[in-house]
Amino acid sequence: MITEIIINAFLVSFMLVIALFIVNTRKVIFTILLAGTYSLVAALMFVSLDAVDVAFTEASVGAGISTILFLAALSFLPKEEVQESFNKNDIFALSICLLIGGLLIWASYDLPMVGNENNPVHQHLVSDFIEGSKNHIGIPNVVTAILASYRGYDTFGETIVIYTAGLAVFILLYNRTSKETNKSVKNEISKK
Amino acid sequence: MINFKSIILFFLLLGFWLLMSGHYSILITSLGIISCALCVYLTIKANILDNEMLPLYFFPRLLQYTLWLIKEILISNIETAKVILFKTEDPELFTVKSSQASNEGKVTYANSITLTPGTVTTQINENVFEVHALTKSFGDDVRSSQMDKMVSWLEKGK
Amino acid sequence: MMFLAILFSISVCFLLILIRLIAGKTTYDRILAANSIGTIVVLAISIHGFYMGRPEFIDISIVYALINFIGTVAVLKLFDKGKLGDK
Amino acid sequence: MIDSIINYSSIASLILGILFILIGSIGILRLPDVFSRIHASGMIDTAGTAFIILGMCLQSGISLITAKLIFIGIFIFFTSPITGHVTANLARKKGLKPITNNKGKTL
Repeated sequence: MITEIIINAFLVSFMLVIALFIVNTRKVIFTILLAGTYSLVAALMFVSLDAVDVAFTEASVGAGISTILFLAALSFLPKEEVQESFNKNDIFALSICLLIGGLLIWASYDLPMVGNENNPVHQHLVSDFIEGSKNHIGIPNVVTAILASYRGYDTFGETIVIYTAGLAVFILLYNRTSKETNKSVKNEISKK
Repeated sequence: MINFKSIILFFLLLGFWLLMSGHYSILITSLGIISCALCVYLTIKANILDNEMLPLYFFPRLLQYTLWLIKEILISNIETAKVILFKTEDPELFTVKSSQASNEGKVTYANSITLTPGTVTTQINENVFEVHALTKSFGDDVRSSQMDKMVSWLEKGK
Repeated sequence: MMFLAILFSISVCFLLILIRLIAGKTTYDRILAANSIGTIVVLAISIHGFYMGRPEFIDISIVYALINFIGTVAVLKLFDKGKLGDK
Repeated sequence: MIDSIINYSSIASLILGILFILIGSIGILRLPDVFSRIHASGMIDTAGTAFIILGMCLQSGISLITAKLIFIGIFIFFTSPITGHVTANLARKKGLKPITNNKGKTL
């Protein structure tokens, strides 16, 4: 128990140090490098909290794809961040943020305690899902089974979104002019 | 376009898939076979299935070469550790010639130089490599061109 | 217990390289340090799996090893050409 | 008997790997310029990784995990020289001069 707390404290302090330096650096490419490192420590943190699926997502999306997307976006940006001067409107915005954040934290006291086994969430269905998903569906991962099959009807919209995204990828990848360009390239090569 | 190489690639991918999966029911394994076939199809369509991607003619002598390389890496690791601990670094930059015929052979030679700690290939120009070495003795190791001969030997293993 | 000790020694190495990542004079130093941290974390995730007694989660370190390589090469390519695409 | 031999050799291999990684990180921190630091990073990627993965393989015995570990090792083994070379090549291309013996050492 103590050792787990020590490991988590170590990881959290790493994340804090990296986050402070992310705020501090003015060069955008260093920010991206540090952000990749940050999400890698976050993945380690999720592993130590036993949330393996989340760690998997964090490692592949947070550290991988988003880093590369940031880099691709960076090529359209100036290389250095401009230092912004303090504005009077900022105080207004800051106070609104603090107010709403405080209200949300206050509201969170009404929620049931995290991890309490008497919570309504853990009383019904969950045990059924955990015990039965392997036999009902035949997919070993419970999270995948719930997302893709049990919730198939109430996430019908989500399924449509994913289907549209896949279709868009195929449309982008499908090269409409491929045959003609191939012919023209071949012609050019044969001319040479 | 289905040739010997694509079949070997398919079985390599399938082996990797089975290694990752760990569950061997009919449904899941058939999904794996379909995705491996899709990957091979994309590789053929992208036209990248050539000697550079799958240098099959390296395979017969690959095991012996790897063992030799591991021995070299161990020795130079210990040397590098000594240099780091006792602060005796004395870096130098020099050029060597490589005697490989094919591009794959050159890449293997350059990567082997980089893989042994203490020497890094910094630039490649046709068959002249520019190498950075941590001390003079590492540089002498590369200049003695023993590794060059080993890679040339590996390359001729048809 | 042994795995815990190794985890802590890896954290010390992590800290040492993190100093280089933050203090590094040139960008290449930082990229190199980030890549080394990636390698170390790949090892740390698998050792953590052994420490928890459930080494099935090594898949994460495989994913991370792949991502680390692609990310490093992407950063270097961006630094070289100023963009990621070919055109 | 054999169990304890395997256990002790795995511990020894893990400790050896940690030593190499520690020396490599000290090298990354201490060596004078990028080109020298790549050597230290290469130490982490080759010897450190290889010994730690060997230790974990001995711990887990013959199973799917061992195969996955060996795959990780092979992957790092293949990609480490590529990143090292690309970093060195780029630094060289952008005009970074390595500190060499005829110019004297500076830290």
